[in-house]
Amino acid sequence: MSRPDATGAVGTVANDEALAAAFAGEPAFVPYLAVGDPDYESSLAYVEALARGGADVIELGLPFSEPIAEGPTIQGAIVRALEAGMTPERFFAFVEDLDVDVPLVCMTYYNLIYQYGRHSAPDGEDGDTEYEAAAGDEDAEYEAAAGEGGPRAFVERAAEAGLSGFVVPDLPAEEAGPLREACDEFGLDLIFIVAPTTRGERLDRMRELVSGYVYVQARLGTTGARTDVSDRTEESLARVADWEVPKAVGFGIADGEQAERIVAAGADGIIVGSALVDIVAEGVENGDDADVVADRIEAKARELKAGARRGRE
Amino acid sequence: MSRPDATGAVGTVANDEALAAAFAGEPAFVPYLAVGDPDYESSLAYVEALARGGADVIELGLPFSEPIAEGPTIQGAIVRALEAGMTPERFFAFVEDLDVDVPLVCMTYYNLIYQYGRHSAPDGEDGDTEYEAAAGDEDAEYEAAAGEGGPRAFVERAAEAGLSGFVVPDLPAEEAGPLREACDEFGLDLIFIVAPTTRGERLDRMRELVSGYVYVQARLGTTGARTDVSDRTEESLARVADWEVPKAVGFGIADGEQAERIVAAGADGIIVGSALVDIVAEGVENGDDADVVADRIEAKARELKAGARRGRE
Amino acid sequence: GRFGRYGGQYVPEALMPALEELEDAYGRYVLENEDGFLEEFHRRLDDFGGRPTPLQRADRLSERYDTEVYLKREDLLHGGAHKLNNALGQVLLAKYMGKDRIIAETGAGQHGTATAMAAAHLGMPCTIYMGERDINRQRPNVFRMKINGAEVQPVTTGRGTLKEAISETMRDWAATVEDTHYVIGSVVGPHPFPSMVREFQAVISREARAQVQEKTGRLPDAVLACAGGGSNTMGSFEAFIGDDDVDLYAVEAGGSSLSVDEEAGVAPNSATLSTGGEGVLHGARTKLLQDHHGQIMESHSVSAGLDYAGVGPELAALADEGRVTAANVDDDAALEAFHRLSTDEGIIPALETAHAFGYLKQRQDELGDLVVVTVSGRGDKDLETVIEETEKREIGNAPDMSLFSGGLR
Amino acid sequence: GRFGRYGGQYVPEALMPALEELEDAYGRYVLENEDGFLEEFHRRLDDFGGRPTPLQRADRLSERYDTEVYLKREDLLHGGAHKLNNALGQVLLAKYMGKDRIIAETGAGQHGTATAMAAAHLGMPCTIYMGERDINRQRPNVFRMKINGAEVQPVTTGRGTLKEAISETMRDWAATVEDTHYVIGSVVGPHPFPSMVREFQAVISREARAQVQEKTGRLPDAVLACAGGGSNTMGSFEAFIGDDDVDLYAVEAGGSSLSVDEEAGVAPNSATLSTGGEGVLHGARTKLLQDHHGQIMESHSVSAGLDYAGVGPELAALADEGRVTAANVDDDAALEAFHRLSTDEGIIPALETAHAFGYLKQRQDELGDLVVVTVSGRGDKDLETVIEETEKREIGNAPDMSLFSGGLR
Repeated sequence: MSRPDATGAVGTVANDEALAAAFAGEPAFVPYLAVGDPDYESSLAYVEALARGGADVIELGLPFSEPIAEGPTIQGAIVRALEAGMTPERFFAFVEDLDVDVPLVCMTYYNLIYQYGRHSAPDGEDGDTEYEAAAGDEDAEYEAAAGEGGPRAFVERAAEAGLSGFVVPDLPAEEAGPLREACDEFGLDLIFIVAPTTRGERLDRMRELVSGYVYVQARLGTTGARTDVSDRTEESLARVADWEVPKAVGFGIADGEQAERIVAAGADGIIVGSALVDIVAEGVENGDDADVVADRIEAKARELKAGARRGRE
Repeated sequence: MSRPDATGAVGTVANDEALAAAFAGEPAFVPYLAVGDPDYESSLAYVEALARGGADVIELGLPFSEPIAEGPTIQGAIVRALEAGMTPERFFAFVEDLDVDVPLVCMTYYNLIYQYGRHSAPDGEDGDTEYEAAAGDEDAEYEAAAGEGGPRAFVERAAEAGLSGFVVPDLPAEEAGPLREACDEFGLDLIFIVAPTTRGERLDRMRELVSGYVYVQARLGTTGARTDVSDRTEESLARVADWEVPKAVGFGIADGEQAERIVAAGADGIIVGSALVDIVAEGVENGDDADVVADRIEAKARELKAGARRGRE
Repeated sequence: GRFGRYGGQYVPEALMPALEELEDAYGRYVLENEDGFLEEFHRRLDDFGGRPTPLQRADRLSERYDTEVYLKREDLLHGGAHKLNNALGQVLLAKYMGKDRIIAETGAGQHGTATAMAAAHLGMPCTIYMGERDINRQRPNVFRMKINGAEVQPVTTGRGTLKEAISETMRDWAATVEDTHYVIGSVVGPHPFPSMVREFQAVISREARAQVQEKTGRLPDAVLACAGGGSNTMGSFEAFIGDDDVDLYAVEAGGSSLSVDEEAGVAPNSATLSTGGEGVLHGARTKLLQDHHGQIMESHSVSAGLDYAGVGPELAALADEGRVTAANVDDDAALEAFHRLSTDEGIIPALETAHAFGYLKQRQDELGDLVVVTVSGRGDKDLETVIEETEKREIGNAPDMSLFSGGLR
Repeated sequence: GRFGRYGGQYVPEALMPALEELEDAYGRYVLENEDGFLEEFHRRLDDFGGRPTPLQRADRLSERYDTEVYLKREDLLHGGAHKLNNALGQVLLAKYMGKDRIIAETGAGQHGTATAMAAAHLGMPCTIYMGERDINRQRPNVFRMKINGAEVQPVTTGRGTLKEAISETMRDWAATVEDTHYVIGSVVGPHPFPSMVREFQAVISREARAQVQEKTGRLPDAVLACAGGGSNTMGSFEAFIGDDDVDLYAVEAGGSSLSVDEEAGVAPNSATLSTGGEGVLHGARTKLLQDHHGQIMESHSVSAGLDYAGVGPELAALADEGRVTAANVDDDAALEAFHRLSTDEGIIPALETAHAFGYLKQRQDELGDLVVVTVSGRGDKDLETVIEETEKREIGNAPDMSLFSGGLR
């Protein structure tokens, strides 16, 4: 569900109703993979496998060199993706190359959003010039040269690539103004994470800014598959119960059974990252074919989606 | 020349006129060797070679573990002698075993003199008990047991062994009272070293205490053979010119030519240590027979004695 | 929490309540001295830490440079560097807040050792995160932390240096934030850390300002301090900020070159103020060493303690305003200055500190008649590096190292 | 120059004039403050050295031992030990005397580093003699000396330790005595060294006596200090000697055993006051570890700085009189105390210092209600030894050393 004042103007292909729609029917399965892990082509196959496996929304990680909110699993994926040459511009190309029919969300850290389009000397080789050319905005270019960063250029490019929204783990509500504004301008959603420690005024502030869905953090800590589901999940869900956006629970969901319990606890969807990245990592370690790994990812997705469905029964 | 009040009583074999007599004729050659370097038997042969080579007085080094006044050459000799098991009691036995007809002087550090006979538990093996038995003095024994050290026991034993005097490099005039007293009691001489830095009152104090001969230190520093003769030798000799004891110059004399110059400068005798110890060290290094080394020592002694003689011509 | 365009709180939501709680505690205990916090802090800084540290006239440097040179001797603080001012302040604050565990990151190990010491002194369990590579470069400091009872957690991600250790500590904090306080080691990170750390370190310049007036009857023409994250810098400048005639120089590590290798993701320097661009790192908007995408570069300096790709937001703002002059000195000049201070003054400085003295030498004619330089720490920790790095170069004033061809062992 | 039956000047005649000259200079400059020597000395001790050092209440030890424990923090002095008090005093005195070169011996390297620092600070060329074996055991200290511009002369004779280095320095002095001053590192050697070094170190107890009264309103029941040569001990006791109700404990190194092996010439301890006999060594009559012939024994302690076969003559006399109680603590107890102070108080002490704390633990019930212990130095220099020695033993309170199985590198 988008905020009332979102416009979606400015010639974007993004659909600001897409995320809300994805949660409209059965409980949503929202998987995450780091884009470019372990390489561009394999990564395309894995994301498409997620879609085939029943993903309702896919969170695509644009790797940042200092992923302070990630646990070791996703951090490993980010390192692999960076080493394979992933850049913001390649990320957008990846989004455009993807052949999937579900809404896509970009998960990344704020510095990459902030820097995008700021520097006037991109390296042609990796296609960074594309954006400069595409933007064709003399003023924006001047601003960039003058060192004025900001999220607008990134959001514009994301909208153009067909992304539906953002999750930015190091951007709390207090710092989110400029990005929220740019998202509104280009019709994208901005998802916030509600932590087990989030209470009182902080909840109100986020509720005012959030759109698309709210990411309910199931437990403290960083991302990573766990075998237990924290008691705090229910508490957290209770705190956002009357929010108008769908509630997706993430952090630590590793199998269908957990997915089932989380949905049974009242979640509108489940977010799963590390359990899927584990499959990619295992494939890298064993030197498995991308096809084989993609099949495993699809199977895992089916398991999780089925679990989520059972939770609603 | 002994001090007027020396008595030479108490049944000693020491001759308190021996040292003065040794300087009475031609310029005296006073060699030094560390006793027990590199072993008891060789050391006996080397000292006897010195006598054959023309020594007028022989300084016998009783090795002490911290020879602060020695340079590396004599220090090496001391280490070898200690490793070969030299002790004060063996030193006295050595003196008694020697078949030479020149006066002998004991050169050692004060702690060995001070400790001698103090402990009531000597180890029989090396003959320490001899002294206790020989002394037979109930009072002295009690004093030793009570931990009262002092030079008396050592001097008594030295006199008994036939030594004529002492050079104690770490015992300046200020601390020499007890040793001087014991020497007087047993008729031994106490030789003092006059350094290039010794002046004024210090000279007077030493002049009052010295007997036998005065050891004129040719230059600053520690013992050791050098190729130059310091200008300061003449200055030093001038400072003690009117002393009634003979003047023997030491530190750095390595060959006959130097010996000649020193005597020509006014010395009554020359003291040579490191140049002789070098021959011992070389023999150890090359594994030469003690006989061969003894011959070399005798030859070196002849050279030095001849040099000294030329200096007087 | 804002210093001009810099500062802020760019952290995961889970940490925001802790930052709010910390901001509240900082306001009450540190700014308003609730429960006598400041008395206890300063009593412990004096008795345990050894404050006040002296301001010493450097006789031979003064003569050499024809300028009155005074040294603020933070190298004499317990632990051997200014780091304890902050570590003790934060651990004590954590105690007042009722926290029962301390975590910290460390690069060269100086902040880690200071935190471990402060935690032992105050009886707080303590875990220090340190990159595996740094652990191997700084084993004596690792051992000091362990000897003080701290747990040392090796960080194996990335290159295994400070940057990764910070990220890892943030991860721990995200999981344990309710009963754990994260002692950030410099004037970096999310608000209120930059202000709070500066406040704890301000004791340096508050003492120095009084001492220099007592000894010379006047304020200095210039204050020089080396700058990595900037805690020594801000601590050395704070009391002089309002004295418009006192020039403030933040001397960063020029490393081997001020250029960058974007392809390799490496900036062979840590001259963030001089060459960095605006961005967001480790919780704050500030100046950074980053590539044009916004990925953080690996920085470099011969001095591990300056080797950081960011800088305190307040210092970045002061440099932008022109109140602080950003300067830098390369590895060679820092080593030369290290040897100069050691042989001329009998003070072996940290390699970090040496950068400030390298600048003093380069600009001796322009800094005025009276200069205060902060000796941020002692150089014992750097001996191994100095031997290696001196051997590689032609440092005219270095002693003969031949005794050490095999290193320190 | 006499302390009861101890003291004196048992040195080669060539050195006697220098000792007379030194005695004269000591009397004029130090005792009578000619030319304002004392003002300059104390100004430099304060500004360069970091005096006064704090007297700190040890909160957790006080609780553990149910006794008020105060620490005199000499570990915070520049260089990391009390040694600078003496080194700075003597190098300054040498300057007043017009000498133009400094020599010194060093065992563990603490006195050597202090002397090198003082010489650099005052612009005096400096040569340090150090046994080759000690050089290999204490490479960081060797490097610090060289970094400060000192020449380090390896001594290869004998076992290559302190004893041989002292002899070698005396040899140098015998050759250069006219323009060179020999900075003896403890209250040992010929008169006036024992008195002069004690006087320079007395600043420790003069400060401590005033500080303890200011903090507690009374004098302590006991003062504890570790004793090797005895400069820390005499410095820690001097101002309390006249306070009959203050018990003074000199804690020596018990090593691995108080027994001796005459055959091997080894005493596996350095408990000279407790077990030694009267004799003459290095210029003074004092207590010594010697065999029955009077040959000096090789002493031993886990702490290199206590590892000496002699002791200051004045301390020997005070022990004989009963004014000072001679005590000793073995290697195991010293290591245990090292770890205790590190984990409980955040202070890593020198292994020398740890002996005093070992005794505090053993006699906690007998020492009274208020105890001052001198922290004579910091333990950074001892890390390598502590790792090795801790691994060999069962030390209950030691941290896990597994990270360090390869030593510090």
